[in-house]
Amino acid sequence: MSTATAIENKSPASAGRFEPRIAAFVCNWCTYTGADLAGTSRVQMMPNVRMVRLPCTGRIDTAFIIKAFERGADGVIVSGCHPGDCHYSEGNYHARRRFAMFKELMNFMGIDERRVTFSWVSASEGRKWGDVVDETIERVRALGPFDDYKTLLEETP
Amino acid sequence: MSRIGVFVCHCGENIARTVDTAAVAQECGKLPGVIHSVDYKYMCSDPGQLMVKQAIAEHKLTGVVVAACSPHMHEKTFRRATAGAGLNPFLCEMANVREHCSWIHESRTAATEKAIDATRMIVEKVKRNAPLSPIHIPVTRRALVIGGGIAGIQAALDIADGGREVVLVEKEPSIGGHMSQLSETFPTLDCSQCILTPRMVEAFQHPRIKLYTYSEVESVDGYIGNFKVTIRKKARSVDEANCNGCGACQAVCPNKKIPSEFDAGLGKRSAIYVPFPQAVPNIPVIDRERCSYFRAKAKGSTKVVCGKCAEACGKGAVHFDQQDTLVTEDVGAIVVATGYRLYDIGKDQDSELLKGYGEYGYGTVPDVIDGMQFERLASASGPTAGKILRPSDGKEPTSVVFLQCIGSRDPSKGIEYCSKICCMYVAKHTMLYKHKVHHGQATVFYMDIRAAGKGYDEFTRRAIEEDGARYVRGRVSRLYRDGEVIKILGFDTLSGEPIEMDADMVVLATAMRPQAGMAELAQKLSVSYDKHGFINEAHPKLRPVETNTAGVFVAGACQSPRDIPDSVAMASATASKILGLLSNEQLEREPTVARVDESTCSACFHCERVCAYGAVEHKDIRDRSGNLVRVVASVNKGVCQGCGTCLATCPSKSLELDGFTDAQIHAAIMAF
Amino acid sequence: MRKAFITQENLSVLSGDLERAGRKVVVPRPSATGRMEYGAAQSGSLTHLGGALPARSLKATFLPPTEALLRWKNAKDDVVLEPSEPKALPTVVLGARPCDAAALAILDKVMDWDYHDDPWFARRKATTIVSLACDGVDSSCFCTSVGLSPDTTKGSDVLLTAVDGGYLVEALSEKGEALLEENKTRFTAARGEAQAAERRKAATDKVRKNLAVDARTVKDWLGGNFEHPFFKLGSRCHACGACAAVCPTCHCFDIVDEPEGLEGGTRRRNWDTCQTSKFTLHGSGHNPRNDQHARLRQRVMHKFHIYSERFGETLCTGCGRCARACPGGMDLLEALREIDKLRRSSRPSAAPIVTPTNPPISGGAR
Amino acid sequence: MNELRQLARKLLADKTVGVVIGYEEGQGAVTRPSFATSPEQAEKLVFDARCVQNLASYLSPRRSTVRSLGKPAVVVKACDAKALAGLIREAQVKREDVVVISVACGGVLADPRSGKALSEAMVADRCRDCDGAHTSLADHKVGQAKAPAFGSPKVDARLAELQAMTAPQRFAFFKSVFSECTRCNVCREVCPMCFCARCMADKSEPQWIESSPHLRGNFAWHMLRAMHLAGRCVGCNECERACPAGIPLSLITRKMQKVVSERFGYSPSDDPNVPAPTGAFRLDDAQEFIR
Repeated sequence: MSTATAIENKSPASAGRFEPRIAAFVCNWCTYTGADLAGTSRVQMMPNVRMVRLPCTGRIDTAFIIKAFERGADGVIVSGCHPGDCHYSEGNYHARRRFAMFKELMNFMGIDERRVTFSWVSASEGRKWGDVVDETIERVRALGPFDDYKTLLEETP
Repeated sequence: MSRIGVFVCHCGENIARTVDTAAVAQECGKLPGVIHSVDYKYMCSDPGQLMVKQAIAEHKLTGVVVAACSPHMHEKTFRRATAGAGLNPFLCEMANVREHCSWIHESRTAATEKAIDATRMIVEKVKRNAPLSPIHIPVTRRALVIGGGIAGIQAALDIADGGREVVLVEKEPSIGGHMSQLSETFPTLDCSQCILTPRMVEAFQHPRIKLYTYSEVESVDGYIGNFKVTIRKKARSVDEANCNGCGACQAVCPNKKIPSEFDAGLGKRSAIYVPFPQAVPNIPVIDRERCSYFRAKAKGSTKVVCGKCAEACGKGAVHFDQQDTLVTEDVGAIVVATGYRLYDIGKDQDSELLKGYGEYGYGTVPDVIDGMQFERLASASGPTAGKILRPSDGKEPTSVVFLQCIGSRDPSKGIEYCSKICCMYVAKHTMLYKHKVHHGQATVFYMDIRAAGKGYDEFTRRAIEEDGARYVRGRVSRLYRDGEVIKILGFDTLSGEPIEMDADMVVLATAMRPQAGMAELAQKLSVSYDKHGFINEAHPKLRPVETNTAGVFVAGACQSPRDIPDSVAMASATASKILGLLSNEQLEREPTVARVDESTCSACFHCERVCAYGAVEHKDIRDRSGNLVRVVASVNKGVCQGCGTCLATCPSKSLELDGFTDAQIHAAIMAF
Repeated sequence: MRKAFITQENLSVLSGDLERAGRKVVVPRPSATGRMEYGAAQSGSLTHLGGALPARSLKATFLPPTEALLRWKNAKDDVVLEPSEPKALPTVVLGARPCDAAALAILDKVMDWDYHDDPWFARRKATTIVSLACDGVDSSCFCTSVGLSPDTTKGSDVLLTAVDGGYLVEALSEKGEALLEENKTRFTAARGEAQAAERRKAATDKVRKNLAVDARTVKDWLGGNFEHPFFKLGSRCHACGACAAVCPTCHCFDIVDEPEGLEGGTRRRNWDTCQTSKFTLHGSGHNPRNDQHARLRQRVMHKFHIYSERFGETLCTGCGRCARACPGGMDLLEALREIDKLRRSSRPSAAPIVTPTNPPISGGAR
Repeated sequence: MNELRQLARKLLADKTVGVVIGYEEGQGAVTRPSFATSPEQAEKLVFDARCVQNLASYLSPRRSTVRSLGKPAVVVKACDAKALAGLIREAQVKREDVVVISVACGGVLADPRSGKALSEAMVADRCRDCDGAHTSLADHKVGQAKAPAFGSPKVDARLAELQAMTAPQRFAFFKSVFSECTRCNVCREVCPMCFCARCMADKSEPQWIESSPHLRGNFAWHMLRAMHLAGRCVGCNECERACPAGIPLSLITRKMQKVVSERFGYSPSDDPNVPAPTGAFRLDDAQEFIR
């Protein structure tokens, strides 16, 4: 694919294509900074992500993910420091347990777990952040809009 | 009702090229509660900041949103401007429309849409921001320096000279570190010990430096300004107060054939020993692993096997029954200056990442030595009194081959970084060799010559041009012993020809690695470290001597390979940072800390279990007559670092994190 | 009023007719969780209307667990309100238990008291209730103690009584007459009246054996005994509110505003219960009903005294669901029996103590 | 039975405790919780297969009416003991503040109202994988412990069925059962581990969990309830027993119990000193799902 087509494809204006809305919950020290690095390195990525900055993945409550789905997110990214790198030493280890349980719960409830990307992106992994973003968008695009969740309210008898 | 001002920055063309900043300002102006919304070329400029200040006054703003670059870049700037206009600085937040938007997207429509969304989410968050005041915490105005090498000594002296007490902890029996082992230093070829020893003595005698040698940091509690450090003083078996350093004990020790660590295994020492004659303090230590007395005891023998040293000591200073002791020291700041160790090229590596170089015969071919061993051979105080003699037969080598980048810059062996100092010390070695063995030929196999530094390139040129070192660009594939000589098979990549040559001695410039046990120490200090074990600085450019844990600083080769001037510069920088920190009786801290809603706390203390800092305390709630009604969790604001893990763990959502409250995050998601 | 007969088979057909005519048909049927509950008929055959009471009452059909009252839209400096039209589809309930139908008539009073509850009455008006004389009496039933019976006609438009080969059908209201008239081809001449009377009497006798108390006398006793030690009922109560969730007459609701992002949102009313501590929790942290004793007393008081004082009706149909549902083994029959015993053993007080409730308000603001 | 009554009588007579929380005959053929505060009332106490309730629930600080009766002795089955251990582990009950009477239990009935005798078909599901042993928390043991011998829990078979479905099928399944939920909160109120003075679901500023019983609110509630109970739920199944809508809550609690067991090696324990898996971590916790 030529650069020009790649960029063209990244435009949400591309006719007829489903553009998923992705919410991202990221830690301040690694992933947010890594995303900053992606910016300073001009790593191009698709524009479908809206980010919420938290101090640490330890702060990320699974209620955030549910609320994002309620608000119409088609996918969610949750990202923080690699194990051992947590700015607060242990926050990401606690988060990892929480996310592991939540991931299994989602799957059990029939929420396609491919709608949520959990990743470790360090402050130096600007390129990886771009990859995580683009992969998530493509994956969720393939899954289609999360109508199951969006229509829950209307479907209440 | 909120009165929010939105300020959209063009960042010259940086944002405006891709984002329709006027549209962002216009759209955000339509949001409920936004009463002022403008865009401007450079918000961070003086006129830009003035716009913010004037708008705060004119429109009686209750919140400020700057849609511009990353908050990591300019949050402080705009919070300062906000404060300057009399509004609490924490009522100002930034929406990142540059790094996270204009710089990474091409489509103007999509980037503009994203910028509007991002700003809207921050607007909704700011509506729930609360004014916060900095937290004041008391400061213990003394410092701890871990590591007594040149970096640690320099840091300790600078801090002590600046008027603050220092606790200096060194795990070896003497301070001095690797520098004390070096013969001469590049690029001036001045004598290492001559410049170091006075500093060692100065540190020892300094009224404000408390020295713990043969000691290690056991544990660290607390936080910036208020660390409580437990130090393990290992049993020296010699009473430091009584010993006068006469050396009689060493003279009588029957066990004198122990390879000396100081001489990199080339010299010998006794079981009770002072590592080197200029050691500070000049007090011996018994190597209990090697001492006959202790070895017999360890085997369960009840017979007193030796004890000659104790008999010889006129002061009765040898105490076989000495035990490790733990002492605690209160300090306000900590310097990590633990230095480095050399990569061991053998196949048995301590890390799975490392592979080793079996092909270079280190340890099997006796005349293959490493750089530190060469230093000892060249040193006047070394085992050969400064003569270059090869270990196998004590003959003077007429041909010495130096191999650079052993380990370094070789991802397949697990070390991808450059060890930085080897190019320079190899050049130095060739010169020292030539100066001592005039008819000798030094040959260097190198990958690249990295001689950046004042006088460094000139120095390597001198080695080649004046002292006749032969530099071959290429690697050696194999070397082996062939009778009296070492056969070397290599390749000259410049001429494109294979090389086969004989050498009397081979010196390997092995990589610099962090000291063993760095991960454990880093965990005790809650500082982050890279996969090799080097301590991470807080910012590679702007905060090079700070770590991610407030109050813990880093100097020297434990942060990355460093030469002496770098290490000393870092050490002085940490000292300057610490003297600044300790100049106040109280510290101001960002108020991004957790707090407990005592009315709903159910005292399950999940928060306490997840807190990495021990910031959660139990608080008694009493009625007016003083009767205990219930117990709740309470956060020590001085200890809390603001990660918020407790919030996500609290079952009843009875914790909040100022700056990132649930209401703020919820509002941002509702604006998604 | 008209009487008729319908076969089991024709009742099934009638259900289909009604659906085709655009009516929603509510019947007792297995729910998604496998319990007998009132709910929309699965199109096709009605098998068995009778048997034990559905696990929860009929009230959800008229007072849904959640209901939108209005929607709002946020404008720049304003909020625009859009009232929500109540969902009131033309509905026929087939096989309501008479006690559940009676509950609706009892609730009509409060729903038309100080405020005319439009959604409630819209659905009441749109619904025809065909009850089935109860043949599922069990040991928790006590409708006869609150002035009802297994064949009570209160609140019903048509009463069915199972007899050999089908059901005796009695129209009880104009809506009932209309239903029979509109679907007259499905009905034949009334028969089995003697058998119906016999079965209904047998059911009534069975209920009487469970509890023989007069709710009116209970009311009198409660009026003077607000502080009576009898009300230390709360130990085994979990304050869970299962009783209220299954109760046909508990009608308390909570009103919440649920935003949809920044655009606006919906004001909803949701079921609530006085059995939880939060029900009466003040913003100050003070809670006037601070323990479970007080909350259970409130439940008994409201049902048997406060509501009767105000509306002349007991707020209980004796369906016994609370006793069946309570995970802690609480039993209203036992409480009523105990109150009756206390009443008999004490002399009537000279001047009734006024309970700390508001005086009845007649009419009220609409 | 006599042994239990005798013990209760003694504990009440010598004022060791203010109340013995046990079981008594209820209305009809069922038993129910009993709060004996005098030696005479100890005569009411019974224990048999109808005694399904988890009495540890009454030790939760939310049960203020029970707390006002004085120091409790509580009759616990092996399953209930895990809930008591949970309350001690999470600092809601001090071990020394309660006298534990462990009763030998050979399994209880799934539905005591049925009036049926205990059998493979009638036994409560949680009893199927219970070892029936007296808890190590016991201050007093009544009866000879015996392991109930029944088949494996039926909920596991249901879980396997669900797991075999596609994600959309599972979503549809949970939608159908959650559509019955009226958010009466009975599941929460009867739960021995839901001891919070103010549930997160009742926090309105901000409101993470919509309180309305529409499907969206119900999904949020049931998922976050599962998260909050993961690693803490003891599997007593009081929630499912009490649910007025008959929602199969044990599917969710059991699933999470399995997740926690498989991932973190933790099963509900009657030892308060065994740390809960949440609030802890291992450096090598599996992270195959993290990119």
